[in-house]
Amino acid sequence: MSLPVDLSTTLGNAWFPSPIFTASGCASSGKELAQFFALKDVGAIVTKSVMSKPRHGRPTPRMAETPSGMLNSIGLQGPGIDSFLANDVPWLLEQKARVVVSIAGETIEEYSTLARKLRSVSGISAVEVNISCPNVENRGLVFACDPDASRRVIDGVRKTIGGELPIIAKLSPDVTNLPEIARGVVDAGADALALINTVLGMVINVDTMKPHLGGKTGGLSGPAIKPIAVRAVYQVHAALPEVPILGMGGVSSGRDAFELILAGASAVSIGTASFGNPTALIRIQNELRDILAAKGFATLQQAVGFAHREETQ
Amino acid sequence: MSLPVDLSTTLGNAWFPSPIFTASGCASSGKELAQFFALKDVGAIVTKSVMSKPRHGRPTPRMAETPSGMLNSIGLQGPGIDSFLANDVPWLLEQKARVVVSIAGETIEEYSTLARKLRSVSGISAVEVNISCPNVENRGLVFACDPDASRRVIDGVRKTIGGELPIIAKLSPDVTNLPEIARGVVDAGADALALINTVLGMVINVDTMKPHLGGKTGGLSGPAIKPIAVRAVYQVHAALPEVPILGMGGVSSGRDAFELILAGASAVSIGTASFGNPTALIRIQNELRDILAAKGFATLQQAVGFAHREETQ
Amino acid sequence: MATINKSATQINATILSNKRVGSYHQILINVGDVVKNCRPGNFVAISVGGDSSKMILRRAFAISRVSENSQYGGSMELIVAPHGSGSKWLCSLPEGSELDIVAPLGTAFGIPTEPINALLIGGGYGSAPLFGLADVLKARNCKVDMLLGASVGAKIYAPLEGKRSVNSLKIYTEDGSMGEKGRVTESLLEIVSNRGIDVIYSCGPMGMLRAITELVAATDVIHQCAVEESMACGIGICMTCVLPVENEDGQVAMLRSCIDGPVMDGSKVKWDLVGQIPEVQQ
Amino acid sequence: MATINKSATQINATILSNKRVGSYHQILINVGDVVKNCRPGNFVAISVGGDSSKMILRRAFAISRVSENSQYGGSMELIVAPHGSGSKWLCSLPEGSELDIVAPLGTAFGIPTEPINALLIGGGYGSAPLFGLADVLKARNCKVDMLLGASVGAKIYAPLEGKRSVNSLKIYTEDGSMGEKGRVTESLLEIVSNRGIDVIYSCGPMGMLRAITELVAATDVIHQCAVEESMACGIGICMTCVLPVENEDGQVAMLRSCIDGPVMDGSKVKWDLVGQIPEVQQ
Ligand SMILES: Cc1cc2nc3c(=O)[nH]c(=O)nc-3n(C[C@H](O)[C@H](O)[C@H](O)COP(=O)(O)OP(=O)(O)OC[C@H]3O[C@@H](n4cnc5c(N)ncnc54)[C@H](O)[C@@H]3O)c2cc1C
Ligand SMILES: Cc1cc2nc3c(=O)[nH]c(=O)nc-3n(C[C@H](O)[C@H](O)[C@H](O)COP(=O)(O)OP(=O)(O)OC[C@H]3O[C@@H](n4cnc5c(N)ncnc54)[C@H](O)[C@@H]3O)c2cc1C
Ligand SMILES: Cc1cc2nc3c(=O)[nH]c(=O)nc-3n(C[C@H](O)[C@H](O)[C@H](O)COP(=O)(O)O)c2cc1C
Ligand SMILES: Cc1cc2nc3c(=O)[nH]c(=O)nc-3n(C[C@H](O)[C@H](O)[C@H](O)COP(=O)(O)O)c2cc1C
Ligand code: FES
Ligand code: FES
Repeated sequence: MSLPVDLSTTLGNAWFPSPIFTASGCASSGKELAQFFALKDVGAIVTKSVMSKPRHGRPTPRMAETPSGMLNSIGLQGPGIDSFLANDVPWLLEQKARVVVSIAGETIEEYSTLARKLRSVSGISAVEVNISCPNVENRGLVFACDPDASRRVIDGVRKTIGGELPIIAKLSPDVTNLPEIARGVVDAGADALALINTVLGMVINVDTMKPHLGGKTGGLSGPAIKPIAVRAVYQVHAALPEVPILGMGGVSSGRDAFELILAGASAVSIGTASFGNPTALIRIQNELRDILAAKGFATLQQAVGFAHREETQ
Repeated sequence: MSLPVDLSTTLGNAWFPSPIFTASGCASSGKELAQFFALKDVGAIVTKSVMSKPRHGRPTPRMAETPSGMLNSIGLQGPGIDSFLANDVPWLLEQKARVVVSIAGETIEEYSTLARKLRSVSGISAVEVNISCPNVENRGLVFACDPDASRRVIDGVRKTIGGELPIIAKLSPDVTNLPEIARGVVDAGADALALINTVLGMVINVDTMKPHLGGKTGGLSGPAIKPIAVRAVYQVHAALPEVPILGMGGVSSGRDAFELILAGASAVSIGTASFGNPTALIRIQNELRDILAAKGFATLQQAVGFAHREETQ
Repeated sequence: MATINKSATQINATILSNKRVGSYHQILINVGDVVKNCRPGNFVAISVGGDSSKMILRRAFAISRVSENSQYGGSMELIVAPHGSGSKWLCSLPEGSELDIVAPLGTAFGIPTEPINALLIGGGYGSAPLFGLADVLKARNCKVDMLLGASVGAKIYAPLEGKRSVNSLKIYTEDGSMGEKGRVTESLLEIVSNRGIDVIYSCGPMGMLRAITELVAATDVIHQCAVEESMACGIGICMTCVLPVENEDGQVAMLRSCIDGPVMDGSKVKWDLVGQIPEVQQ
Repeated sequence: MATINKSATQINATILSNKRVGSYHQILINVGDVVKNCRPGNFVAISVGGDSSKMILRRAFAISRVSENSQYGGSMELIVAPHGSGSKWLCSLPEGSELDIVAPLGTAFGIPTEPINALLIGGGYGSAPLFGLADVLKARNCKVDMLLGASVGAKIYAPLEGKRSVNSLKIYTEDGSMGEKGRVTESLLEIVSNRGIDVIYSCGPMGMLRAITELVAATDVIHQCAVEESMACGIGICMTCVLPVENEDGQVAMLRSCIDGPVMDGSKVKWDLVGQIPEVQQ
């Protein structure tokens, strides 16, 4: 009844057969999901943000379920970049998955160090730079909340990594002026933007009468934040129509993914939805294909930013 | 089994028998709810933000339900301050309700004009200054997103209204640094803070493939944003422990209200919950009383900010 | 004390029966004395999805008919189209389930004190409140004709008992699968003049209400229509459900269709401004 | 291909029966061939609240026992305490309801190749997986003693069939309403030495597991415990469920209790560091 839809997409010079990616921190390094679907069948595996050294992360409890959402405070537990590059990346490439490596740092220097190590790794599709981390050199102020620090992180990564590997700068929605931050990191060399990271939130445990999470505050994710994600993608796409966006935030169905694509996303990461449903990516990818076909789109590309059509005509 | 709990609270020099208030824009001017409970039985009626002239508001559709939340874009439809003061306030006072009048403006001057008109009205308990409005004199930038504009609005209102009527400045969570904005308006003369207004969001209608709301973006409210509200109240109470907070955002049970109180709220507004349940305020007030008693609090005041106790001991 | 939402109450109602009828579900609920205050045109607002639902807003449904003397005390009938997740949930509930409802809400159809010739026009599930209305009009010795329309036959709701309370019933479907092929507006003016219609009572999609208003604009016929706007609260506190309506001074006001409606004077609704914002007059 | 979550699948299971037993619900579900891969200690992750639920995360429950030869094909038994909204929803489901489950997940209790003397200790619903374990141990000719504890008698889960598979069963309640007054740790060391216990298998509150570990630390007894940490995903992708555990190099790692547990070597868990963060070693 409907023609096959070309789902392929690009972020900078990286090509992906499908716009449905995992979200950083919501697929670990991929191995855990491989039991549920072939990793090569989705657009890309975005790995958990890795830092230069191994990290234990934050104390437990690390999560709280909230209405249609959850809070997490993992604190970037991970093996460190060396172990990650030695063990996890080769395995992912063996699976023929597209790999987007997410990096995180506590200093501008750390991001550059990470970029230097990535530079020599062949086979990865792109690097996602998670700048929603506290900057230890500036009173723990999150990089992504500071236009200047954001720019400097991306600038450092760009200079270190060279011109080839696409850089996706991942931004936080917890800012007054998201398009301004976006413009800054694009000027500094980001090829694409990832929107949105979690929203800062807190739950108080009514029994202990203290913050529930070991880390006190946590990041809100899941369907609860979807309207914020749609707004962020729409706003940034309106301001920077040429910059590809990896959209995310509460996507749990093909319709949700389609909403973000209409708002301006060229690809969509699925985070929290995988916790509730290990095969979420495959289901969402199939539903998205059906919706695009039903709406008469021959290619995904035609739908990207389609909700803006009034303004641009 | 449990002793009666003293629920009374104060915001600046205004006293309220209960900390449970309506939220501005979620109770119209009170008349509509009077069928469901006696308005004097709750802490206060916070009226819909009124502007100096009558307004039609935004085009429909004005709402979209979202997971555990809703988006609205009403656009401050209302009768204007003169009609409001002539008709609505006297009626509320007749009901023996405590009245908090919410005002909104498009210019700093408009806020002062509104304050001038309020100055001469006796019987109202406080004025809530809704600064989450676009500033027509500054490219429509929302006052509450601009520390300087926020301060100037409150400064203007304080100077006009004199020293008697408590000013509650209502802030938006859509900012990078909420404590900074809070500190600014307190310095400018706010006696209390109302946290939080809705979070900017958007829904795209998958059928029309355009933004669903007539006003394109809308304000996200309801349980979905509760973790953001708890975080905002906690953060601001930590920064300004002496400043009373009227907390709100997704409260729909006594437990939710208690969470905000533990985080630092001296009173709690109920907004969206009244849409789903016209008697929500009464139920929440009763549940809160029971929880306070069960936890051994003799007065509401003892529980305010209790979740911070580690830091301050 | 209250002037708005007068006689509305929030109660728990029990589902007495839930039957599929064509594309709809006919749901009978036990509401006790609430029926005493229900008038044709009023609606009910129902919580959906249960305790742990992500749906936080009530759903509005026209009260199709009420009975004071059912074996359970007062009962109320609803005709529900399974549309999205809330209405589908409602349609899936078994007999005996409890519902949290607020009723009656909104304005009612104006009932003439004299016997008149009435034409009732329903689109889709819009026919639901018209049968209850027909009963009341018949009791006042009115002549009651009815036109029902829908896209397909399965979307025509016209129960046998209901048919008995009207003098004539004409059905239109867009695909011709039931009654005549076409729309209720097809030969409306003809019917109005042939039968000497004094008042049209209508309920259905906004496009239908607008078309009726425009057709009868040049006549003396009064047109009372029950509008359907997206509602967050149903009780007048949220301002989401507004429609541009001309008031006595000839100015356009954005009226709440939940408390100033759903029944409105069709000739006063500014149909061309729906979804827009009129200029502010001062 | 997969090394982690090997043999886990996501399927729709049907509730075959749901009975209240004391404070718990004994829920039997039809899971087909999945039972073939289930081992005592594994758990199942269940979607709760239905399609329009605001609860987005699965709930974890120990697999109490499985049967390959039930009249419906493979079936699995769960013992569910109605705790918060998710487990209460589960307990409220009637026979015939469909559940979306992922199973089997997590590590299993280690089964000795030689006949040993085993002591099984359960706290509250923690006894659930122990009866299935007892069957397996008996089949290997082990001697199986069991201690169960809870705050009150209604929270002791010890079905008749289950009792048959153990050599001895001793019950403790804190209020003395069933069995002896006290805790399972009361005379633990005595029992261990009197009966020549080789391995303790335990499941229950973290405090109980810690207490057992500390009591047997000076003995040669192996302590396999099934831990219970708050889990967002149950499949190793979220890192919320971590516990500080000593690895082979003597260093402390934050292990995921969903894939490196729930069954862990009690002596390796750094109980004093739970809820804290160990120093990073490099
Ligand atoms: C006064 C009034 C009387 C009504 N009478 C009937 C009736 O007798 N029978 C019947 O089947 N339906 C009736 N409706 C429409 C009914 O309210 C919607 O079909 C229902 O709200 C859809 O909810 P949902 O969760 O199934 O759909 P969703 O699309 O998931 O709902 C999402 C949101 O949009 C709102 N919404 C969606 N469609 C409509 C609509 N058509 N009208 C108003 N709000 C909508 C819902 O209330 C909800 O808040 C009436 C509506 C109004 C306002
Ligand atoms: C490996 C494992 C095995 C378990 N086996 C059983 C069993 O056999 N029988 C049984 O009754 N319960 C068992 N539990 C506990 C069960 O998972 C919780 O009681 C349940 O998740 C509570 O959900 P709720 O919605 O009722 O409560 P809520 O308190 O509303 O749940 C809120 C959130 O916290 C989490 N949570 C709350 N309490 C617990 C807890 N004790 N452990 C883990 N997560 C929790 C929930 O998963 C949910 O994400 C087990 C837990 C784990 C981790
Ligand atoms: C448990 C958890 C861990 C996360 N870890 C990371 C991370 O390491 N790096 C990162 O950039 N984002 C991380 N995120 C954010 C997600 O990648 C994503 O931006 C966010 O959760 C919104 O998408 P969702 O609603 O689909 O989950 C994490 C989110 C969750 C829930
Ligand atoms: C329909 C609607 C209208 C609102 N109108 C106003 C308003 O006029 N002035 C204002 O300060 N806040 C307004 N708000 C924001 C609420 O007062 C409140 O800050 C917000 O909704 C969060 O609380 P809640 O989740 O309990 O609704 C409105 C909210 C809604 C949902
Ligand atoms: S639906 Fe809220 S005012 Fe009409
Ligand atoms: S529960 Fe997600 S990693 Fe264990």
